[in-house]
Amino acid sequence: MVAHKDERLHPLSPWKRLLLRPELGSIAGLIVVFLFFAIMAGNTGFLTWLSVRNYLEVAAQLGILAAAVALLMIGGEFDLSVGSMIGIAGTLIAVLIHPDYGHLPLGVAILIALLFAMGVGFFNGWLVLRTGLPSFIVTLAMMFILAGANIGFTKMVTNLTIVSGLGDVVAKSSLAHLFAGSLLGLPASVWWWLGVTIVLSLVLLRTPFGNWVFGAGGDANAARNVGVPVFRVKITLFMLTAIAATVVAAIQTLSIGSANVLNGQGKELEAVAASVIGGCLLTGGYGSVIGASIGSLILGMVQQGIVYTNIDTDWYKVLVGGMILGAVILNNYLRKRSMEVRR
Amino acid sequence: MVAHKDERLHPLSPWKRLLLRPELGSIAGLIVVFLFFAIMAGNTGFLTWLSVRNYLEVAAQLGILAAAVALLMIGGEFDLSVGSMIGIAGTLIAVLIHPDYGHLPLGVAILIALLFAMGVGFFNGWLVLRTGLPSFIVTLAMMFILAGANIGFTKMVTNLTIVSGLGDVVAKSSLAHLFAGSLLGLPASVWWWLGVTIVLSLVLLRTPFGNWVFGAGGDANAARNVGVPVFRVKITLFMLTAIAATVVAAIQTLSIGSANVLNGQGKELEAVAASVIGGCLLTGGYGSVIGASIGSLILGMVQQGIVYTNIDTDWYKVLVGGMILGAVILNNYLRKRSMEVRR
Amino acid sequence: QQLRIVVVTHGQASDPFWSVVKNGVEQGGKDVNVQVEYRAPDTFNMVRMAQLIDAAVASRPDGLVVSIPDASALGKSIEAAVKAGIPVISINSGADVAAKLGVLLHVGQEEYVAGQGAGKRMKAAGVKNALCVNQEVGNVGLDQRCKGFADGLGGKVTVLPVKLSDPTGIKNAVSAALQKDPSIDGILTLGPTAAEPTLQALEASGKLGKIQFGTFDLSPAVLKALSEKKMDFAIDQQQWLQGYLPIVFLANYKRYGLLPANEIIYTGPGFVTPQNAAQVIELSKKGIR
Amino acid sequence: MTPLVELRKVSKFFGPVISLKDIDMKVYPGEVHCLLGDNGAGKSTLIKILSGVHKPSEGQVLFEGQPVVFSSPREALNQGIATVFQDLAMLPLMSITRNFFLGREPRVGPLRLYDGNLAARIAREELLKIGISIRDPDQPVGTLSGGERQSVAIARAVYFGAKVLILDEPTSALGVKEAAVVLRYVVQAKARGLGVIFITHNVHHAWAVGDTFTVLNRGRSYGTFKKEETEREKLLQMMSGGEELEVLAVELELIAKRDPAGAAQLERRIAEELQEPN
Amino acid sequence: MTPLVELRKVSKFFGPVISLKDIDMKVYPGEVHCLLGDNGAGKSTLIKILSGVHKPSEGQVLFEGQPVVFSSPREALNQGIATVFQDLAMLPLMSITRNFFLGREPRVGPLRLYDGNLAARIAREELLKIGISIRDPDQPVGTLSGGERQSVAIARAVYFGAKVLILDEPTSALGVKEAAVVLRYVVQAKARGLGVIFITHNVHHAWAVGDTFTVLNRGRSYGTFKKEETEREKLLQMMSGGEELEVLAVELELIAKRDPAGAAQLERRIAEELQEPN
Ligand SMILES: Nc1ncnc2c1ncn2[C@@H]1O[C@H](COP(=O)(O)OP(=O)(O)OP(=O)(O)O)[C@@H](O)[C@H]1O
Ligand SMILES: Nc1ncnc2c1ncn2[C@@H]1O[C@H](COP(=O)(O)OP(=O)(O)OP(=O)(O)O)[C@@H](O)[C@H]1O
Ligand SMILES: [Mg+2]
Ligand SMILES: [Mg+2]
Repeated sequence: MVAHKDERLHPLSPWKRLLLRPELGSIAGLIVVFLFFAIMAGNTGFLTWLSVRNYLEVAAQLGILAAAVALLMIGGEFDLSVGSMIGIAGTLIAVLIHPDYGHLPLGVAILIALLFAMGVGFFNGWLVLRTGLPSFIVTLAMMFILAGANIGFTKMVTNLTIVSGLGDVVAKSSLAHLFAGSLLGLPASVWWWLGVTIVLSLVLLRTPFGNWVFGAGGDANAARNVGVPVFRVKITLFMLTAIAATVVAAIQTLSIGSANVLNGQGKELEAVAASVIGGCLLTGGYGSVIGASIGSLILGMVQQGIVYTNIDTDWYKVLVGGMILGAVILNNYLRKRSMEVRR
Repeated sequence: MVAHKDERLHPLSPWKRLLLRPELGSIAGLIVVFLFFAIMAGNTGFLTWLSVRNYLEVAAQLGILAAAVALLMIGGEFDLSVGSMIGIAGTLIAVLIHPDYGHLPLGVAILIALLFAMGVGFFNGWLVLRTGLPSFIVTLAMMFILAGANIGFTKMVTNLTIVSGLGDVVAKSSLAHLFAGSLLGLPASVWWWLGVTIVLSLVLLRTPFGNWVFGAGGDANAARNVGVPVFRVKITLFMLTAIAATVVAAIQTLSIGSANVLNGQGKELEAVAASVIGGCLLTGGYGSVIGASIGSLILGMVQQGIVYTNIDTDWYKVLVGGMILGAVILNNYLRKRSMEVRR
Repeated sequence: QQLRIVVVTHGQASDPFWSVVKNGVEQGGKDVNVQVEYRAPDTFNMVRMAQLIDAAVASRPDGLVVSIPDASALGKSIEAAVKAGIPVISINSGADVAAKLGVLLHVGQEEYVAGQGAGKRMKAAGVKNALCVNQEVGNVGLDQRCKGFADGLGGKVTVLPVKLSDPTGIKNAVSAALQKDPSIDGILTLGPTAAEPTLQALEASGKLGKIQFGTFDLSPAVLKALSEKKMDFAIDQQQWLQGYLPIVFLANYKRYGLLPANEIIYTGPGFVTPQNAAQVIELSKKGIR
Repeated sequence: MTPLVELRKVSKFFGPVISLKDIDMKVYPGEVHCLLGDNGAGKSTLIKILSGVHKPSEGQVLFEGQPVVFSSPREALNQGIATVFQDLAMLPLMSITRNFFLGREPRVGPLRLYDGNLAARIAREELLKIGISIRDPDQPVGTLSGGERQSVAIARAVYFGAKVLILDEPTSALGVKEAAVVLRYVVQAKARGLGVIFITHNVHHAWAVGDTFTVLNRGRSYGTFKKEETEREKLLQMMSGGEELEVLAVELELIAKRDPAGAAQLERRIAEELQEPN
Repeated sequence: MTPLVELRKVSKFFGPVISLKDIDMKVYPGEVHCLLGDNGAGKSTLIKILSGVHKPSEGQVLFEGQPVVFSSPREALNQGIATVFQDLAMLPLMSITRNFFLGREPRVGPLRLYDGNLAARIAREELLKIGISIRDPDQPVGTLSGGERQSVAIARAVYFGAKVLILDEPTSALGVKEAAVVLRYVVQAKARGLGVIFITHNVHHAWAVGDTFTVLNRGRSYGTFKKEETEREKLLQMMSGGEELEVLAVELELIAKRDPAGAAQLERRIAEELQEPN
């Protein structure tokens, strides 16, 4: 692109230029994790197509969420309520389409859930921006509120904390295939993941809105001073995150055929972890959607890969932690080596 | 202190000056929460001495942790592993003094746990500072590692995920009173809380080290440039946090007489929430230890107070979330009204 | 003056098993006209639970119902309640220590024994290598179910830890475990949260019917699977009674001084099998079984 | 002629702090209005009111004769008021190009996407005009030198300023050459009929381009002076309270340095001079 | 006489960026060494090497004749090298007093606690000396004006600088009066036998206090000149790389504009102003 010479510049190899992309460092982490399991568990089925589909599906649900969460993080905000949002959107859809309770068509149910999620997202954003409170605490409170409302609501309607028996409804609805079906041997969620990642990545890199996201996250004040509508940008991001949570909820509920009030719990931290592994800064203003997707893939692979190894399951979490740490350290090391120029 | 007049200043009432302190805003939140329960549950025992002791004890365990976590947050870092640290330190102490396994004197066991915690804290800090990775992700990984190691270790030693039956050992040890005893009708943990809050608050406000903490958290680069030993400061803070976790673990284990591998889980977020309610900025450089203690008291009161009301547990979390939100919004509103001048 | 009874257990309100207990509590309250309050920590947490019992005692109820998964952790608090003159009934776990702590009587049954029952049943079906899917490692009740299962089976039992909030993760972990070790011929899940995704994993890998599959606790989906013969059994502790009975007992004890003479009232284990599943379904939908 | 922007009795308080009090000011098209004053006099606060960052606590702002209340900088920008803030309003982690166009991105295609190529070309050209040859328009602004950063901010404002151009100490971190270019920009903008508000501490710069001078002191206005009505020395005196004396003092001191005995004595004299009312 | 600090063939690379290349420089006690050069020439990078922020990529730094490698700014400070950085190194949320003493807090009592009262007193005094009367020493630095903030940084460095005082564009945001005070400080420091490194873009300021001038250009040194050996005009020319030519160019450009008469006249005035010696 730039055919411009300057005597104040060392030449930089194309390889190093590649490593400068925030997302590409994390690919190294991915490769290491993959190799680890290929060696440790190659003979117990880790390398089969079944296993690939298996971890792709787990990564996909996290990845859909992480793509939106990454955008929100680049925009300088957090959303801890996103896990509870999955839970409540899931039971909401399940109750609404359930033959014993809602009787509604799936499309309407999903629409209602989406509207609800957008309302919550809007409220989150509005509160954060109006009060100037950190999004961490506002959405932490919202996490409790949604989780509690979910339990209360579900028990009120069903007397139980699990809404099951959706199998027939799902089987009859063609719309359900959009969330729970499969294409070319891969579950719908993987295609959603791919689509969401590509679209949000384009939004981030190729639209003015994306530029505003970077601005709002890097320094909201400075961005506002040069005319970025920070308020609108951040509210949109909060709503987008809630929508992503609803999509994940729809996928989970429809593919499992039941919804549990605890679903989604803890996903908020996983999504943040995936984004950070993929190069997003917690302080905002820097990161990439593709990186977050790769981060999700790493986490999904670690979670599922461990089952194929012979490691004592008691020590399971040690390995998860160790692999996350290893992946980010490697990623970071590679990135630093080649990008001393960038901060 | 400053008897200096300037025509460019409006007069500021002493009351407003008081509200300018980061911690004092949160007192308003505390009062509101207290009044809420006094009205809702005054007749079911919320106002009795027993109840006061009860929520003070809950607040105390959180408060000891939150005081250290607040310091760490002011220093610009996070520690998500602190909850798992409570768990592993607790089972470590329990196993070491257990008549079936360790047979060690309590003092030695606590010493070993402290050394272990300091080692982990040092490692956390060292890794964060050496790699430049965000502490969020490093300590998230450490959270998994510690939780996993705890399960693995405990199952290895005891075949269960719980170490119980410490009653006799505790009763025999006089050192145990330091953690599990009581004084003037209040449990030891409340005195620990008081002590830790006072000492750490003094450290923060009245020592050069405290100044460095503010500096390291506000802008590590600027602080380093004017000669603050940022590396040392932050490592110290990480170790301090781990020590606080161990103290909480000792209190829990010795007063309960048993340790479960899940103990402490989630405390990391609670401690952060308490600090934020008490006025700490998530981005570092601003906050107060006393505020974090008040935040802990608010959370403890909410958690225990609900037991006295006859609100359905299904909706319990909605109330917790709502109270947290209400407390921070009020606090924030009051602070803003009187401190437009700051920031 | 209406009586007020507080129930403190180790099972969070969101847990399918405990939500049925809570339904029993509430029905009991309605039937004998007492005010009931159900309290539980968010996760399996003995420290929190002890604090909740303390708070309950401080609120001076007319009766207290507790579960006792860890006697040494909760003993002090329960003894304090007894000392304060509050009648206490224990439910679910703690049958062995109840009397020692001064508890009036125990309703329910040891998790370990129930697990053992499941193990024996699978052993009879010829299972040699089984999987125990644990959705909350560290929850002692669940640990004991797995342990009892292993002892009852006498064969190889692998514990598969999964995250209870991630059904897809559970499903895929089970299918990975099956893929890794094709010789697995029995699966026990410790609750409907894990049972439903496991069912899907079995369906997807075509091993349905080839593997003995049982679960703890009921849900409509579990019962439906049973009646369609997709599952072999579900262990039913009739936990609704664990909630209902103590309320009735305490109310009568408080009002008239009446109490059953048994020290332990067993509510289970009952086994629901494809044969008797159909009749339970409607009750399960109402949150009674 | 109606002024382009006008302030009427504008005051601004931050909590207890009185930052501005009863300021009147008019800026006409084709005029360079210099805003002068000591540190902390309130110059930046004043221009932040004009650019929509702050709302006045009291008083009124008029734009082209109409009373306006800008609720955001975006509105001011849309009216054609572009500002270079003293703290530059730059995103250090963002590339030069993206910073340049932040908030006003060029769009292309039916999807109205961000036109990165056009943006890079324009940014490079505009910066070249100001005398900065950037190595790589994708370089993060955070790695630029202070002066380079300032140049980017100025180039941006000049490019987007349609009616009013506000420059808050634009030359403070600039080299001699770059500063001259900025002054040239100011004159060009004036020639195009823009109203320019120019804040500086450099009397040479102010005198060189200014038509009108408003001097602030501790939040209040000393008044507005036309260039024709005043003299450079008088202006300097208003700005500094007697710079000449000081330069003299410094000079004397320099001489005294070789004679350490007299240094202290000279010190005292300087102190006196500085306190002397003008 | 051994120089206080000396650079030998020092280079500094940031990844692909060559920021400094083969710089030699000596600063003697009692000397004001002016570092001049365009924006982005590498001046700040050079002084960051001296103050321990960066390590040189190549070459050697000598302090009082001994080769040193400062592994942190703290070490440089402990040797008596105090620096005012261009970005000031201030904590916006921290009070003025605490910022002033950050890293070198006064201690009191057997517990060696932070002596807040002493700190507040000294900070107020030192700032008064520089001509800033602060409203409240507990005010957060973030609410100060740019110039006030710069004054705090300078006062701090002057207070702590024992052997070498490094000032990176200390006067850039200062009012005329305050700038004069800073220049006086420079001279005072020199009189006390300190070595002063002074970076500025203002040729008047440089000429007023400098003894020696080193001119950087695009990361390389043009050489070092003594005041006696050079002239002010020559220095100006070196700093600006032929400013005259540019001013001329500006003039020509403006003649081509709408209002040729007025523009040309203005332009000529600019040229005069910029060249005119004080
Ligand atoms: N947000 C704020 N809160 C409190 N005080 C403020 C705030 N902004 C500015 N001030 C105060 O108002 C006064 C004027 O500040 P301002 O930045 O306008 O000065 P200035 O004239 O631009 O000075 P300089 O030439 O140093 O840039 C200063 O004393 C400053 O401390
Ligand atoms: N950390 C860094 N990474 C990459 N490049 C850098 C870094 N620091 C400085 N540079 C580059 O090195 C060059 C010299 O920068 P420096 O800040 O030393 O210039 P300067 O002479 O101080 O300029 P000014 O007068 O504008 O302050 C600049 O082109 C800058 O972009
Ligand atoms: Mg200003
Ligand atoms: Mg510089």
